[in-house]
Amino acid sequence: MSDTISRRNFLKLSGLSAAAAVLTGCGPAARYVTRRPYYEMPEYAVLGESTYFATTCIECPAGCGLIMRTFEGRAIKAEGNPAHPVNHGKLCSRGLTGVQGLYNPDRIQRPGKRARRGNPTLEPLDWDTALGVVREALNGAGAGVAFYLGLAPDHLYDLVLELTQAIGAPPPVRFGALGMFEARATLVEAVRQVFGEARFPYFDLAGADVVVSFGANFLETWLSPVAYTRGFSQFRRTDGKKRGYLISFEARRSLTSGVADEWLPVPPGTEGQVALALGSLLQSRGWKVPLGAGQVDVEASAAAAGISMERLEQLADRIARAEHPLFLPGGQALAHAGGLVAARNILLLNLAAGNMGRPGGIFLSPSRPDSGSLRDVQALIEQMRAGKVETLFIHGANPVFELPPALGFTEALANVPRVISFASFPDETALQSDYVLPDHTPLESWGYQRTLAGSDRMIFSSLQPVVVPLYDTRATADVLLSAGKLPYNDEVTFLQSKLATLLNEPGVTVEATEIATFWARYLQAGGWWTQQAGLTTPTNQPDLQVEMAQGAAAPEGQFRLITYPTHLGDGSGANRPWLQETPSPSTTVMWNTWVEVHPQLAEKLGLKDDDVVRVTSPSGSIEAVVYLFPAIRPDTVAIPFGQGHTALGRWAEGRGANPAVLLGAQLNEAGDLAYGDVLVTLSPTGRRRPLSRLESRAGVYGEH
Amino acid sequence: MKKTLPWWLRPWVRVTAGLIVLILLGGAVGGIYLTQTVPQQPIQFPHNFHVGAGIPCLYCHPGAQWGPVAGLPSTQKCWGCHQQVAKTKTSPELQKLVAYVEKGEGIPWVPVFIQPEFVHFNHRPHVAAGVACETCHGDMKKVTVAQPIPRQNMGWCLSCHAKQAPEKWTRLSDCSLCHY
Amino acid sequence: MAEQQETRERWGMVVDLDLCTGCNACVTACAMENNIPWVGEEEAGYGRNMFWIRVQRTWEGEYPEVSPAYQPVMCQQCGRAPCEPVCPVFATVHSEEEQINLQVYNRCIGTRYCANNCPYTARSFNWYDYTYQIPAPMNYYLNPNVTVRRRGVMEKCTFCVQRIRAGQEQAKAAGRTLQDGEVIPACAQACPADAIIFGDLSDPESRVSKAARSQRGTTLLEELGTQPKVTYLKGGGYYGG
Amino acid sequence: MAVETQPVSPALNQPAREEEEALREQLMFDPRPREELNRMVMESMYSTSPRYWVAVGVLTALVLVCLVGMWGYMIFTGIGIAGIRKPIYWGVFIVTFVFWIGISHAGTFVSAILRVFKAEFRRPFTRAAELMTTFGLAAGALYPLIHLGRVWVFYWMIPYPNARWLWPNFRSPLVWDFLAITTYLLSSTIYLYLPLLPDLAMARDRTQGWRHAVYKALALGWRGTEAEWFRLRKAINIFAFAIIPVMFSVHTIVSWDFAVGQVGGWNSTIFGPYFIIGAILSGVSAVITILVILRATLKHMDYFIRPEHLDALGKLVLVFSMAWAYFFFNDYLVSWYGGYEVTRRILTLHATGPTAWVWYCMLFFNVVIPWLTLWSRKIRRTPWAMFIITVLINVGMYFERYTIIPMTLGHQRFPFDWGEYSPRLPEISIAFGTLCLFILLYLLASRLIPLVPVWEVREGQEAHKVVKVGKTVVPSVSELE
Repeated sequence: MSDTISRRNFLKLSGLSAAAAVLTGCGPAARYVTRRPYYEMPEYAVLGESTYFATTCIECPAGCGLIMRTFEGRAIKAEGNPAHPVNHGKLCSRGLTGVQGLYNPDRIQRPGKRARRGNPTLEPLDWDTALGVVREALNGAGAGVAFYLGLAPDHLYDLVLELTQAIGAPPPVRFGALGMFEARATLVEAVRQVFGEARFPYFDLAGADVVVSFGANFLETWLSPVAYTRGFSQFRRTDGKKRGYLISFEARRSLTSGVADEWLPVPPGTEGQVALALGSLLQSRGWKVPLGAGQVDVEASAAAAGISMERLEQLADRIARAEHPLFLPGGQALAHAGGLVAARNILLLNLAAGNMGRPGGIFLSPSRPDSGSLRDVQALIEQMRAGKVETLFIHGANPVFELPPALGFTEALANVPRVISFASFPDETALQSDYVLPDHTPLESWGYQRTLAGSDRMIFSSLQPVVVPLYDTRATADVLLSAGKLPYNDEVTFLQSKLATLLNEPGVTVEATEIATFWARYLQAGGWWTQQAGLTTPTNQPDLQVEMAQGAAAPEGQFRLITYPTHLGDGSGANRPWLQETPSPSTTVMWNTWVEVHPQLAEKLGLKDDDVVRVTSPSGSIEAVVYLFPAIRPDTVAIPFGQGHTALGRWAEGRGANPAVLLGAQLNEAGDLAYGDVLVTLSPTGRRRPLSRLESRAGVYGEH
Repeated sequence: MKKTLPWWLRPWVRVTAGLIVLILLGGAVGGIYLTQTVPQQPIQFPHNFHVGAGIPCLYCHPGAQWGPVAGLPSTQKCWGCHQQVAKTKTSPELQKLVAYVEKGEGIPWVPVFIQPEFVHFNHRPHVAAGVACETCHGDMKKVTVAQPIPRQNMGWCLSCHAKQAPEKWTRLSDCSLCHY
Repeated sequence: MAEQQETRERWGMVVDLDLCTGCNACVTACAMENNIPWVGEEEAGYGRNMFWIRVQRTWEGEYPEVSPAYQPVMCQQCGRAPCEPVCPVFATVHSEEEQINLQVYNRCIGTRYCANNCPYTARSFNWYDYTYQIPAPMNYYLNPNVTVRRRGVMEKCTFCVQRIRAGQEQAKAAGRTLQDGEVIPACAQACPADAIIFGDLSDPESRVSKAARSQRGTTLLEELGTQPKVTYLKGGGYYGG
Repeated sequence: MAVETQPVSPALNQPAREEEEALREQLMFDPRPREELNRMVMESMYSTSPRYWVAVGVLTALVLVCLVGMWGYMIFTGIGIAGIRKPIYWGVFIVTFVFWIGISHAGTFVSAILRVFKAEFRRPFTRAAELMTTFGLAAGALYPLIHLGRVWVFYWMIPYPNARWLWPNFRSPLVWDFLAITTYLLSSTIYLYLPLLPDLAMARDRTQGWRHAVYKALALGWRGTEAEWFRLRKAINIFAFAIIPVMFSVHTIVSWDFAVGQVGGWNSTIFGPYFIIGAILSGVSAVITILVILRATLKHMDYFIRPEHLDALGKLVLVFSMAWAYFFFNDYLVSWYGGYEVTRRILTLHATGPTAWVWYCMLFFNVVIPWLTLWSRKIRRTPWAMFIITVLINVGMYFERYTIIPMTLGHQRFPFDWGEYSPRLPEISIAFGTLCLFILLYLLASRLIPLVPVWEVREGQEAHKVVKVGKTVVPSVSELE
């Protein structure tokens, strides 16, 4: 823990308010409660009133600005930072339940050593010993040290990057399930090929009038969901402009497709073909689409996608009439063998629409995409398997849970002599580690997160502790710095040295000439960003052509599987009771895993609602409960991701199933998992397990 | 004919009945008494002396002017004056304060005037409306440690609210004024 | 300003169903603000869930033209509320001051008549001491401005009356009147699509008043004459586009 | 005053004797000496078999476990252990409440209305019916408490000046309910008590020990003077008239609990009379059930309670079954014809939903069975047949309330929020517990209170004579007052 924090005289909690609020109400026992006032009143505290701290949500890498309401030293409520360019005061369910992570009773409260991997009990360790272990690991052969980092926070990635450079270790592998599901590497690679720069694209939804989404679930988890929902809201609004029209190509009517004005359930993997066909049709309407040599067989593509030619012509008409059409390449379209081609096709449509750098068009996000692809993870696994990794540090990710077992991460882990996890929660990976040196939870931490793809400007969004760390945890940055390999005293000096490059910049929210002022204002504002929107306009017009993408129909008896992340995010939200209880929007199911089956298919297979069914893919099989979902292709089934934990505390453990088991290890051209190509079979188990749902089955589906 | 008393006139019946009534009554009185006792404070703070010395209530309980909670003084607030007071060194009661200062701890005061958690009271409007502290808290010149005032219930609140201007009654009698 | 004018707001809400994406952030935000307990898988599926706001998802049409319709439903704060007259102890009463329906938890004796009589199914009942079962330290985040409900009492959306009170109090302390948008409930605050608009209906210039006057506006179960304070703006592609 | 008549000599011609024998089947024409009547009633109170005590013990245990224990457990853990849920906030508790209140109607109906209309067949069983009213109310009145989420503050429903400056909400049907039930309980207890006075005095004069003390206290020094009889008759008369509107009001108000609401399928203007007719139907049936049981188990009861009484009551049941069917049809037709979507869906659900059997059972037990059987004088006069029929009618009436309350609540305006309800153990246990309580109270009362109003029977017998006019024998009734 940095010393800087002790400047905040947070109220020490004893049996006060929270307990008081909970325990009183009845009986004379609650008449008097000891109240422990301050030794010295902090200047910012007003008695009986809330104190608000600006910080950043790092539940997902989008980096929304938070204003945390605290009261007498307790974090009460996460609210959006209205000034923050990413979320403008808005938040999603995940961010809102941040306090349930902070105050989770299953947190790892102190550092510990595991006698045997997989054994849930941790032998307590004092921090000096723990730091000694880290120091020893870092002092060893640099090449034998590997880091596996999650998608957030960015400052830790920057620090580890410096650290690995300093000790001569390979750069950290940064990977997370959310990136896997949005096929992030494919998207970035396609942007690189089309626009010449490996950047995240930023789509200006607000300014578009027709948006064509190819499996982009931008209202749920895609890139920066809150920002895109805000953009969608602008796009849909009619104040002085035309109402935006959303067309969605997706095999399953997801939340995003649900609000689409037109939903076309194309088979997974044919999105690239649809883009090609649309391009061909648009060319005949005067667009300059760089079509490849040879005749594009529009009718064949339409047939493969199961769309009638009339419908496709109508769509092309509508798009051609639009002033600002926008095409979104989403993860569902990209996670296939031909995913990169599909991504390129879709981006080329944007190019043909003249969308580069205009309102309602496409921009390049300022921040550098530093997350890796699954290929990088595979390389790491190879290293691990070969015994070349002596120490593996894991932070912010749960690879044992979220990587498909077919990749063999867990088995490779057995060949790593020392695994050090910085997990705050006893997740599956922490269970397989030798040492657990718990980091603070985000609401107790310092740091920054750069904008990802949800904003039109560069942002260093600040993280600061809003409460005193609850337990004997320590910031991972401090733990790593304690080895003395980098010239920073602690996390805060590291952060300040990074932020010092932002001093004296004009036109930004935090204008300061020296770091102390900058730091104070930066924390207060919730981060640093430019006053004016500033994005790179992609200008590079490469000599690329729209290509035919592959797409095969599923063989008889097998079904394409769609796996999609929910508000549980990468699965780490499963230990938040309120995320579990928040109904899944399209099915209203709570607390479990279901498999969405179209009623027609179910009838064919003799399945009923709430039947437990075994889903088998070449890589493995799970059991899940059937949900008869009317808005999915009858040759496709869908399973939400995030449940099926074997660890992670009382609310997550033993609940539902983990569809990662079904995903194979096939990668696409850009090194992303081709999870969209997985074929599964369904076999009834004969058991039933009623799903807990908000809706009335009788009322909505007429079943009894 | 044997002379017998009807059963309800027999002494043991009457004694038992009397005892039961007494026990019930005693329990009720005891229960009410328990809710009205003066709690044990960490320091036997003499309000009478401090008020007598002319220290305004809001000096130690400043929250009352701007917010819901009047607040109990922090250790530093006591020490601010007491480090200059000669008696601090001699009084055994004040040695406790010295101990808290040396340990750097807050004083675990036990609040006396507290409302149940379903009552949301706010000092500020009352202070702004010119309600004197002693109207609700009693005359602190007469007590050492604060003592609860019995029967500060809803009717007690309303009896004062009812005396305000009639056009304010809608607001002052609104349930959501205090209960939400 | 020496003497402030007593202003009386008429709080109202507009939900734009064309903007609502059905994401359920309002549900979570409401739960976190109002100390709403979760009840666990079995209970939640058995109609014991405590949502003050829930997103009703219904289906329209047949595959492949099947389309979900999302509608967040919370207490409609009826002007003529069916719940109010039936409570035997005035635990649910009309606030003349705020023009909303109040639920006074500490007065409630749990007849559940109000919930039967609520045509919007907006009320939840504390079947057990759910909040008391929250394991420490998770109870630390409970909002001190909202009463923690014990078992046996009814509860429902309050339009975040604690925020209304705090806002009024703040404005009064500063000697000014409430500004439009100064007080917003947790659901409207969180709503990523900004589909929920909250404000003072008595001010014709407020954002909510303007939205409520929209031609798309309808109220739920209008035929019952409950005079809800929540207006829904119908969505769909039948206009514009 | 009694008319001077000559007792008919038995040695008359044959037809007349047969007619007379036929008349002697009726209690009123089969007089016995006063002292013998008194003795028979006293004996019925005194004769307890071991089986009786076993029954009392078992019932006490059942009440303690099923009612007291389960209720206590429910108060301790929360009402969530019952099956009620969103949106079916009222379930078996309220169903059973309405059921018991309904049962309690017949006592007053049989006693007061028949008394007012001078229906002579009422005489031997008014007491049994009045006891049923009081005990039914006692069992039913528990439910408004049992179903409360916070029963420990139930007294907030009582209007009394308090420190909170708060009154109950007199606009709430539940407060009407509370007041109506209290009034009815009070008045029906008094109405039970008044005609009991001469019988208590009779018992006082024939007992010793603690019984004597109790009866002495309860008899309020009744001596049977002319003035006392005069006042008693007057009081009973006033009460008999006064309690009728109270009785009608109670079940009407119970029906208003539902009818004044917004709930589709509930807000029907016909609910008041519909509920009253239903209550009387179930109540009169329950009276028959109880009379059959009393006749079979208590000593000398076959003298007092005869097939003629079952016959008369059976006719009443038939009439009320028809009336109930009429109201049911009325209610159904208007809902169905109105075509309002909510009620249409509910009617469809009742008839075709997963629990449609409840609805069909209701119709079968309440309409089909009585209509098919009660036409027959023979069946009406067969105790065991009447027992089965009346029990089934009460099951049917229970199902009626079940249909009206949880099955309607679960399918209201938003299909998204529908819910299915099935009672859980605590509800069933408590409902069963109150049944045990009712039986237990009756069982205890049968040994403490003269179950037959001896003086009323005697009064009737004195007024009824078999008179010979010419060659035929005719019954004659004289006015007593």
